Amino acid sequence: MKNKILNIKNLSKSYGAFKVTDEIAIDLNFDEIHALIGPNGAGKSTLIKQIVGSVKHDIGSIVLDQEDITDLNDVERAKIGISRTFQVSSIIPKFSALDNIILSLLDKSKETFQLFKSIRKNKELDAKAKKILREIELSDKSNILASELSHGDRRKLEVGLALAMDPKVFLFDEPMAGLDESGTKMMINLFKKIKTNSPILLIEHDMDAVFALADRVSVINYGKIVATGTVDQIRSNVLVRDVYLGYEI
Amino acid sequence: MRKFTTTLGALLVMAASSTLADGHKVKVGMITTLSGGGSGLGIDVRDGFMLAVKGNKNISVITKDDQRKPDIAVQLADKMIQSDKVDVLTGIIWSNLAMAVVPATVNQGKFYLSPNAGPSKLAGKGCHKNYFNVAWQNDNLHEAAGGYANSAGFKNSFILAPNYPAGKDALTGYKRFFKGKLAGEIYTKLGQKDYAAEIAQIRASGADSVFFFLPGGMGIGFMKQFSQSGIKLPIVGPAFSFDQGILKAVGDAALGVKNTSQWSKDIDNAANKKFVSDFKSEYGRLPSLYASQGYDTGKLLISAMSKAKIKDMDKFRDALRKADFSSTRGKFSFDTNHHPIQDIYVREVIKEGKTLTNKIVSVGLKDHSNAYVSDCKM
Amino acid sequence: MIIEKFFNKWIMFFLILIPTFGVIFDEPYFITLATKVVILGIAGVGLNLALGYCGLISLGHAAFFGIGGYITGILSFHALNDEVLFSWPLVVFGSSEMLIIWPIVILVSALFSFIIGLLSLRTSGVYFIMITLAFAQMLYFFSISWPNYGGEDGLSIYMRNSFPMLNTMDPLSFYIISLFWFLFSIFISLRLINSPFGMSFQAIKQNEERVKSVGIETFKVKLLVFVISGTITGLAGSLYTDLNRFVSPTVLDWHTSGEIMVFVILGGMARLYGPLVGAAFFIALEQTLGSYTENWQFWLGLILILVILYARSGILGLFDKKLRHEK
Amino acid sequence: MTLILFFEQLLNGIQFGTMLFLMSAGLTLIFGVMGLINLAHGSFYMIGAFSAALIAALTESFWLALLASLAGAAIAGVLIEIIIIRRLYRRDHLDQVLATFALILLLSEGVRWCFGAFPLYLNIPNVLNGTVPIFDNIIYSKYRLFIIFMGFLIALGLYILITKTRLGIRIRAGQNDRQMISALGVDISKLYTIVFAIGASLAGLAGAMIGAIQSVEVGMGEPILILAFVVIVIGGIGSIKGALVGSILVGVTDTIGRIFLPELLKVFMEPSNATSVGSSIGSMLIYILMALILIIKPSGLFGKS
Repeated sequence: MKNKILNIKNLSKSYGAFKVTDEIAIDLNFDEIHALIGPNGAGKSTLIKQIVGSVKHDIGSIVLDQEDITDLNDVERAKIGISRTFQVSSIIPKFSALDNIILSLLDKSKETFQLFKSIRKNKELDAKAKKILREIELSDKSNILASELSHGDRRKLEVGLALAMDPKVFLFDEPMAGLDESGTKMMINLFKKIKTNSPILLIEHDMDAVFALADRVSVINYGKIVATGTVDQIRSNVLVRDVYLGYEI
Repeated sequence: MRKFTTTLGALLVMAASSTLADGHKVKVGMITTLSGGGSGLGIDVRDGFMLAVKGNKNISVITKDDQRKPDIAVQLADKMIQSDKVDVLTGIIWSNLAMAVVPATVNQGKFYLSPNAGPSKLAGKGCHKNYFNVAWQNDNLHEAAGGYANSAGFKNSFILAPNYPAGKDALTGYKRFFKGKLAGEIYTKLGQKDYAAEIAQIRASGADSVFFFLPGGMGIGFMKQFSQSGIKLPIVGPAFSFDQGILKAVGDAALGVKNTSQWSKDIDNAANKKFVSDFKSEYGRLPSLYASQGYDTGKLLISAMSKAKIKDMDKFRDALRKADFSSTRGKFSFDTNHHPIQDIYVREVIKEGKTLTNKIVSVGLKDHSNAYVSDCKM
Repeated sequence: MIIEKFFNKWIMFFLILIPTFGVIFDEPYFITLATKVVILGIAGVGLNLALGYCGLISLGHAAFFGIGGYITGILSFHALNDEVLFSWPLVVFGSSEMLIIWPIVILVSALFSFIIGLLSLRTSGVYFIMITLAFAQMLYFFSISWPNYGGEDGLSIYMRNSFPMLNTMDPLSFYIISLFWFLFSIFISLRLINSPFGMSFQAIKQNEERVKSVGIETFKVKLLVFVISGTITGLAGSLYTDLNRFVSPTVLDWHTSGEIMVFVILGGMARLYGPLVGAAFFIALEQTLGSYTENWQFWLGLILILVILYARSGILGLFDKKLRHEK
Repeated sequence: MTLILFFEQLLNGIQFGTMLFLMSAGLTLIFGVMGLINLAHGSFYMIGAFSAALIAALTESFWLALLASLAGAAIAGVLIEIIIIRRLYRRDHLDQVLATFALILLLSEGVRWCFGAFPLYLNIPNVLNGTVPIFDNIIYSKYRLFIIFMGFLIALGLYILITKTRLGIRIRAGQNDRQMISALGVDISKLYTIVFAIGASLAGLAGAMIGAIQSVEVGMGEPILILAFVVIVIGGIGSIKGALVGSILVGVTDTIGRIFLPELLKVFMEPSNATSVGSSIGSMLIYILMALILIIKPSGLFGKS
């Protein structure tokens, strides 16, 4: 148990008779990227929402770094070290890329309730934010409004927002959707680099990326985890083939 | 931008040139309610006043709408005193607006002639030498209703009024003169229009009569619902719910109801006859008591102007105090607190052809003054 | 942004120019009118923080405007009559010193906005609009039917409260006091919106879900903005009572909430001087239309609708766009 | 305080509630389908009452007047929807609040322009004048019973309209998913106009029915508008069932509260104080009720969270 940073047990949620997640058990080791795959509507994003706390689950427990966070709300979980990206880019549209990152830095640096200090004069935040922009290769677009960024750049910014929080775990919801080749490459390298610090639970449709990155893979279907294993184990799993019938794995 | 500055300049020049100092001329500022709820009253007061001063070249009147908001009224008073340099203010309909405007006005050395509101504070402790009330002290009509209730032999009245100061004054006024018992006393929500609950209370109370003060739309609703309820108790109330403007909205439900008023269109004197016929021909409608109050205010002002110059405030005040004009009400004089001494009549709602109107049936209180005279130290 | 700053300078210029006109041409009413604009501007600046910058659509700011107004009226009323305000748990007297009244107004408005905010912010969207309205209505009906302070009649204090070394009854002196508070409220707003805190609440307006996900306690942020906003509006209410030497339940009427909102929108949301421009435009409209026709509210309604339909970014926004295109 | 009186007051509360329902059903329908907050809904109440008064004066028929109120408010609703409201659906709540606030000013002053400042006359028909005894010894106004009857009739009508007709299917589709109705091939703008007109005419009918026992005057719609908002917020915005439950709840609370609270307080304090304090709290009661409900259920009794 000690080597688990995130441990989820028996997580269930239903809307009426419809079970969106059904006794999900999934964990995340230190230093690993754990990919979660499954067809559309299998319950991946709902699972993320339940882990971050924006959707309440009915039963089950979530333990982060040996602390039971089941009863914490979304903000408390974010503060304690769960950081996510959204499947559909969710950024602050009228803030520049830089300001989006700075916003993400506020809580960690205990600046949120600084009422009268100018944010522009805070060199430390500025430097940190610029460093992150460099990592996601957006340095040259730091002053562009987020709403005016291209789709790919917004995906990068999403990841940047998560990075800025320096969390215990990352939950990435399709971070590479819509990225061009160089963008994908950048992300892959980035993820490899950051996973030593904070492990990643990754939802991704780009199977090449998944197989290039993931240490372990779990397959979810109809709200249930049907298989978990290494990339090779999953490739050869018959059950997974059924789930992905017609897909190239 | 340039346009704005020119307008600004023009406004300033206009204001500066309008303060001509002619001792015989009087500039009147009329602040009254011309828009929103209750604007009917303000329009009547204005029309009555304008009828009285019609053709008089020495009087100029500036009329402004207070929207029935006290803060607007205060600001208009400031404007009229500071910018327009008026000599006399008048026109306010509502007690709460009067309380906001009058003290500051009279303290700045202007006259205020009240054509409608007469809050007790301004009659008693807060009276002022420059304040004259040409209508009534607020309690007057209710007191007369109490007096009438005695003479009609009522022993057990159910009384109701809205839960606000004028409503409380009304019930106090009635109780001051009424000698019987109270079957019930209810304060309703201000602006309330549905009285099903209150009427049920009245039905259950065993009262032998009902007194109510519900001005404006509130009274219309009450009268209609009361008559539909099938309760056959006699009702008495002040004229406000039975004046000419409102009667047609109440309809036949009002027929036969007794109400108290210092004025009625059938008061038999020359001034009143002239007023009623002039008003009808000028505006094409029957005058209300508010119109008569506006008219008397205008006539009072003219009478004082013929005796003294406005710049000589003491003389002008004495002239006002004499009230040497022929009032539409007949006998009219001021008590020491500058509120009227007058007869208060009991009227009955009747039908003249198809029009509902009032007819005097008796005098409720003769030469009636008010309860606050002794509190007033001028 | 630069163009807006250019306009802000012009606005400052007018704030000084108009009373100067008033003094030179002996037109004190001009100053009184300017004072009214400035005070309503403060109320708008307060609401603008919550509405324009944080996206909290409060239809209940009349509550704070009225509380500020009534606290001022009540304190002054007790000082006037030499009565104690209350004698338990300790004896408290009224006061007619602005320097004593203001801190109390600030405290009480902050307290009320804290309580109302705490309860209202549990809801969002239309529910928030309506629950803030409900709280204001509660106070409105209370003020009408509570007899001690005049009820519907309102409360007259006859003289403005006093300020050391100044004759507050003199229109110019009172204008200067009001202008000081206006500039102070602008200063506070400016500092706030450029602070980390300001960044948080401006982000909440755009995407609250995202702000939560980066670990910022949006409820606390919104509550604090609401409290600051309500307090500034409360202070405006205090000055408004002094302007009129009178306070009545009309300040708590929901039309007051609507009008403060109109100032903010007319001037242009989330623009520092927007509420002032909006208030000036509104009052100028009221004055000019009112002198032409009794039915001025009809035209006012029409103009407002046109502004909302076709000039969404308000008057300042209109200028802003025009100049930007001409460049 | 007898039991009979209590029942009579309860009936009064229900009657008040059914009137509120007519107002709030339209309001909540419009919000549910179009997502529009319509502060000007009270103006249709007023327009309905004025149309009725006008027709009643011309024809002396109450029933024609009722029809006129429906027609008048519906026509006004269609016109206003096409000219103004239509442009607001895509706007945020704030623009809607302000534009419809401005619409109140415009419509109130417009009606005053046409009809003058004094209240108009509108009375109930002779058939419904007077009282009937119900349950042994409660005497109750015929007209008020008629109002309760009409209220429930319309509630039933709305229920049938929404669950059994094609229009109803479209309305429900619109409430659940706005994209879906365009996928169904429905002419959305026509549907919106129809829904708006239905809402307006319900308000107009309420205005005429209430105007007949209260007063027909400018500004009559505003107090009831705010109450209607309280109702739909309590019931859950968009839910017609919520509007019905909320209406009755508000109607009964208001009526019972303002009568019995002063009586209740008389047990604790001297009568004149009790009357005054009781009336003060009585007038705040429904707002307190609303705040309480929202604190416990932030999206109303039947609202979707």
